[in-house]
Amino acid sequence: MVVLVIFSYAFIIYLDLMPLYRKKLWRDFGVNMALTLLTFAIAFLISLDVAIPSPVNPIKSLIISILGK
Amino acid sequence: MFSFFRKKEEKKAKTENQSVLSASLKLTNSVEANIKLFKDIFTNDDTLIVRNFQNKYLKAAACCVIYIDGMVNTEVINENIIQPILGGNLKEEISDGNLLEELQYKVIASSDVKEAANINDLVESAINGDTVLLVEGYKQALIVSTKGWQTRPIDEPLAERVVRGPREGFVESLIINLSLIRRKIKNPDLKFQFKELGSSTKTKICLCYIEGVAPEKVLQELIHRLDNIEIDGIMDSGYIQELIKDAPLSPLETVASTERPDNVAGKLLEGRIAIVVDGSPFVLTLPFLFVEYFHADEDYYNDSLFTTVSRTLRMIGTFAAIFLPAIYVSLTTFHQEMIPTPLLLSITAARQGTPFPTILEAVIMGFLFEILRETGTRMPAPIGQTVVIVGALVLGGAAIEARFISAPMVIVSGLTGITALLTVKFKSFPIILRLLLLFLAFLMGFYGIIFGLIGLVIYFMQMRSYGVPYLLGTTAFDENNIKDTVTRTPWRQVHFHPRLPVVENHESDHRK
Amino acid sequence: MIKEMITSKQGVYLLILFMIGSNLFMGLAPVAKSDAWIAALVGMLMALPIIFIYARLLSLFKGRDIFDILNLVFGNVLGKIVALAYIWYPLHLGAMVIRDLGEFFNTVAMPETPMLLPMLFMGFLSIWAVMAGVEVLGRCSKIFFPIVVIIMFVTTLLVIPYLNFAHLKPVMYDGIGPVLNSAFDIFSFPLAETVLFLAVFSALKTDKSIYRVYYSGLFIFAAIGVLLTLRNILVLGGDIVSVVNFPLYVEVSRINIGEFIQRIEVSVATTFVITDFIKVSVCLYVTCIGISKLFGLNNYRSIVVQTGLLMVLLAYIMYENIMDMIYFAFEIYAYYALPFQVILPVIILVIAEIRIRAGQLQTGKRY
Amino acid sequence: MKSTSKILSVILILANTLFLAGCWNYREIDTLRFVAGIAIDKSETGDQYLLTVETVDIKNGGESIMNSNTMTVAGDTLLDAKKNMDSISGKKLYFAHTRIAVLSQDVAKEGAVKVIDWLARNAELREDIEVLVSQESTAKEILETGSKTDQIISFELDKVLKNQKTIANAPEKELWTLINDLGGSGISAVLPLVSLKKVNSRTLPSVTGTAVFKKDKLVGFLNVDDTRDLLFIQNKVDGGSLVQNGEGDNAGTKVSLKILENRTKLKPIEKDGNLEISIEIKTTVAIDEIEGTENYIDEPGRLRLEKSAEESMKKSLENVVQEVQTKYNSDIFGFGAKVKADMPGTWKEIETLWGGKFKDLKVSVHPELTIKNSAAFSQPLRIGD
Repeated sequence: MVVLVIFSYAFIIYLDLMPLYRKKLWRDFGVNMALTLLTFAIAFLISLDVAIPSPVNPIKSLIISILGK
Repeated sequence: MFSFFRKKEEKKAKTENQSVLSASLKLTNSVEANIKLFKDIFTNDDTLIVRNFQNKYLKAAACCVIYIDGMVNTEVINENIIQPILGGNLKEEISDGNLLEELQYKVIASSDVKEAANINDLVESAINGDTVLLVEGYKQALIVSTKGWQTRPIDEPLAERVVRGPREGFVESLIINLSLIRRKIKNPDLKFQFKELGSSTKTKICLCYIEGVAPEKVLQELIHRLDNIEIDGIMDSGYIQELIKDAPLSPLETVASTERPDNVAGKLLEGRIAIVVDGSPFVLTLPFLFVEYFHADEDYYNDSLFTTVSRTLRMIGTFAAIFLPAIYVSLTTFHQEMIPTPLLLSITAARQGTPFPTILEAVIMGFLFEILRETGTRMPAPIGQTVVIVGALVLGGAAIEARFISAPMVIVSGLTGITALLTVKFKSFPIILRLLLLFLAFLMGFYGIIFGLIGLVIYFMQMRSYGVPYLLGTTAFDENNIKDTVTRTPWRQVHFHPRLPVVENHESDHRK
Repeated sequence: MIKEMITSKQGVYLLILFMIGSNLFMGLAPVAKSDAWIAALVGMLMALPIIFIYARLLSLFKGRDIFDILNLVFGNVLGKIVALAYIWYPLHLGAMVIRDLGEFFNTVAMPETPMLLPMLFMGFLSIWAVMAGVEVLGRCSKIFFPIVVIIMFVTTLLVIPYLNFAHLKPVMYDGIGPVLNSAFDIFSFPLAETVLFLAVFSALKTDKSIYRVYYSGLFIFAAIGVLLTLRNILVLGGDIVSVVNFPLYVEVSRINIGEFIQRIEVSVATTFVITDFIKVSVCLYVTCIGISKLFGLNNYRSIVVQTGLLMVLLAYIMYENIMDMIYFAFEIYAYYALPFQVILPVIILVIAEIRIRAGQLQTGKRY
Repeated sequence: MKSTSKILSVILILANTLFLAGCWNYREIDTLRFVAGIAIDKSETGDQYLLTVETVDIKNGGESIMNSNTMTVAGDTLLDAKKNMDSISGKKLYFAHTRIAVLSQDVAKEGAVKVIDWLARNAELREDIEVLVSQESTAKEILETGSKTDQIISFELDKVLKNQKTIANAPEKELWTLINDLGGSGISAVLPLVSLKKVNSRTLPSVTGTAVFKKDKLVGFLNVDDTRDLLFIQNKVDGGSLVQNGEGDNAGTKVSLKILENRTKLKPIEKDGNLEISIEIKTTVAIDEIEGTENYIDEPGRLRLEKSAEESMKKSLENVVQEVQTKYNSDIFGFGAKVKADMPGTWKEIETLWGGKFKDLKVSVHPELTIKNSAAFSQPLRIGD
């Protein structure tokens, strides 16, 4: 799985990021790079079976505390 | 990427080379020298015929015709060029003046005579089957149109036979083809624009369109694409068809081809543009929309109800040809609960003891059918039939008997193959799509097929044929009310041929 | 580059398919049991004013999307901060919708297939569609809408023998409380989610008023929604509707006409996948537009792939299980979405109106 | 161009994933063993379930031959039993085409919910399977008759049950209506009974009678005639026949009336603070058989016949209601549900007391019989001298 994720990301980066780099769209490249790193981190952790805390949980507890349920 | 650059450079070098050649060579006053010039250009070409002759009365009129054997009508050369110059009393007829001009105006009996001095032009017209007439003492030469070669008689096209409708088909000659079109549409707005393609073959092509009906944007786009073609030779309109396609890798066409003049004329009236290519009996028309795959020429000559029925059948057939194997596979390997119990039991019974998984069976059978089809097409007709019969009956029967392939699979693939032949205009599209859907069905059953279907819709929706949405007319609730799609509106309700629905041009009707 | 355009008809279809999304399949207002259809009607009524606000915003700033509007109304800095909300919300919403699909596959359709697979497929299709642009999306909806309507219509015809009008009675047995509660759910689950179209309808090519597009979408959806909810109740009864996870699917699985037309629940699953796809695509589109406007990117297309992947992965890690999902969807979501759906739009509109009156604001022109 | 290559790449990635991971739900049709029916018993010790399945075995050959086969395995829970069975059976058991589920009396007495829950929650089992209660001592012997009769007995039973609307011998209950009944307030469930009968030296299962439940526990049975009356009250009769004894001089002659159409309406009425149920029955019948020469076909005879039939119907129906009220005290007719639907206010007050109220509920029956035709003959047969 891990190998697969890395392989896929290499592929995605080659096809998705490289054109931006070549076209010298630095802003696009930067934002895309950041997003890629983010998703790669998540995908990598998932493939390692690491439990990632859900971003929904804080929302849930916040709303419960507001509503006072 | 790199190969693209290389090609461009190559081409540049070639054109430069040619221009150098033409600059250094010029006609002189002497016929002898000029003949030598031609012979130099056509070294090792024994089809070049040079014939010197002189007028009986006027010695100054020493001429020479140069032409290429086989490309010309020798009768025309004999009777209309050589005879008058040889035998006529030129001394009386020609008061002194420009001999060349006098010959052109008074002697040569041909409809098309031009004066030219450029060696390139001369060589080109000789290649095209014209005759070059050199006259002693002149730096110019005359080009007399003497084109004439054997052509096939106008025949009924084999691939597009109709029961009802005109039986003439295009031939390999550009001019004859144009005449076939012109005979159908006697409208001065019908325009013919010539172009030349192919750096070696110099193939003549002709764009036909009705001015004011054909959308300007499409025409410009077409000319733009034609101008961008870089190729050394065009053997058939198929080359151009592929070169000016919208999506080069797509299995779907955006340019149609036909052998029938009535078809082309109809499309011209609808506002499409036709491309006639010299040497090819297949004329291209564009833009080409998806619905046209399901149209046949006869549809326009039979009554509209029947047309609607048969078009619907073709659509269902195509749908079956694409989806049947995938549906069968997903039913029998994922959604067994969806099969009615008795059917399920009989399929199970038929599958007992067969060695291959269903998905593999489907692929194998699809492959086998394509092989049979290909053999059947390539073989001469009588052998082809035998091949198909042996293949289908003997192989199929034996495979079931030997429990090699399950019987339902044979039924499904047979049905698939036959329905695929309902619309022969499709080439690779059903085969590719069928495999893709089989794969998706293999992954996720029906849901895979649904995903595939959504993907297909996206693909179709982003596709355009020369700016016209590809699925135009097939979607329900369409903004443009088009009268010739799945259904065909009866002729009495349409006074014009249904126009190509390019929205920008829809209003401008030149006949108003 | 030519500005992409969608026609008003396409806009309406898009709106309807978006609202059908996953929620019709999961059942509207299960809490209200046999009164769910009343709740649906009440929800529609509740949505009328808020939809007016959205349409008003769009017609004030023609041809501008929500992110432009935020910039204009709040200024550059504050506008970008608020814009973050409208980047997160569609991202989260899209992830929720993808997750719905995943759960459906995991529990009903293909229990042994890992959930990530259909989710990835859905993400991939949406990425493709968004890449192709909103125009393609609009034209896709034009072909999907009749498919969905036909399937709904045919299945409705087929369940006629199973209708039991006794299931409707008694009306409002548990009082008005649950009805209002579920009406609020319906308001926030599909209806007010159309706030996202503030970013889509900037591409609307229409001389007709934006109100008309919004309201015809709402009313057609209301008709479909109420009809299907009624159908669910009439066939299954309110009690069952409130306990099964995918009532529409269960309902259609009851169909058995002459032992031949039976087990056709795949047909409704088709509509589920299709409408889910439209909803995810719209969410993805809005997110991408938002991010690209936030950072001033050249083209939103350069980040579609990664945003789509992020959405899928977010969907994957969002909940532990389907119970979690149902809890969030029916207990938390309505309150969570309130700021995005109601509070912020109202604030934006009020400030915009004030500033326009004061002449401080140049409203956009159609281009 | 750019986007195409991107799309291609994603496809490649997806394809890779799949090939590496394999496919999950893919199963070949011939690796499945189709379960036609299931029977659930309690083991003799009482702490385990005995799950019996009737499977369809398909032999390959020139024409397909189907054989019925049964298999019984014990397990702590039903899923446990199924799992144990999978480990014995070479092929995977496949439940989506299961048609019937037979419960033994023991199981039904202990509480049907325990087993129904598994049946309903199982994604593979369809919710339109027919549920029956076996009148024999075990449920499995019903299914085991299949191997002796060369029939897939579950499919046969399913067909019989699907015809019940026109026979009116037993109530037909598909799983999902059963769940509705068990869950709904103001109605108790009934299930069809299946028993073994000797026909021409062969033992065949026959579906007759009703198993009466209270909450989810079996409390008793109704015989065939009572079942028909029950179905009348529940408005589930669409055929079948009424047999009317002649009266007076013609006491010996019987008249068979074929039911063409029937419509029953339950009406809860509040009278002096007391709840009453009025049952209005409108039946259209045809004279199908007259044993004797008595003229029931001209108007006075017809009226007389109608009236006497109405009366005996009223009597029989009221008897059944009373019997159920006193003997089982289980609201199988759905009176409570009707009250809930029509008078939600009243129901709210009495809901918790319904168990006691039902026992003393006053029920009146108002049948209305119409004779529509006399089949192929317009007169009774004449016996000449």
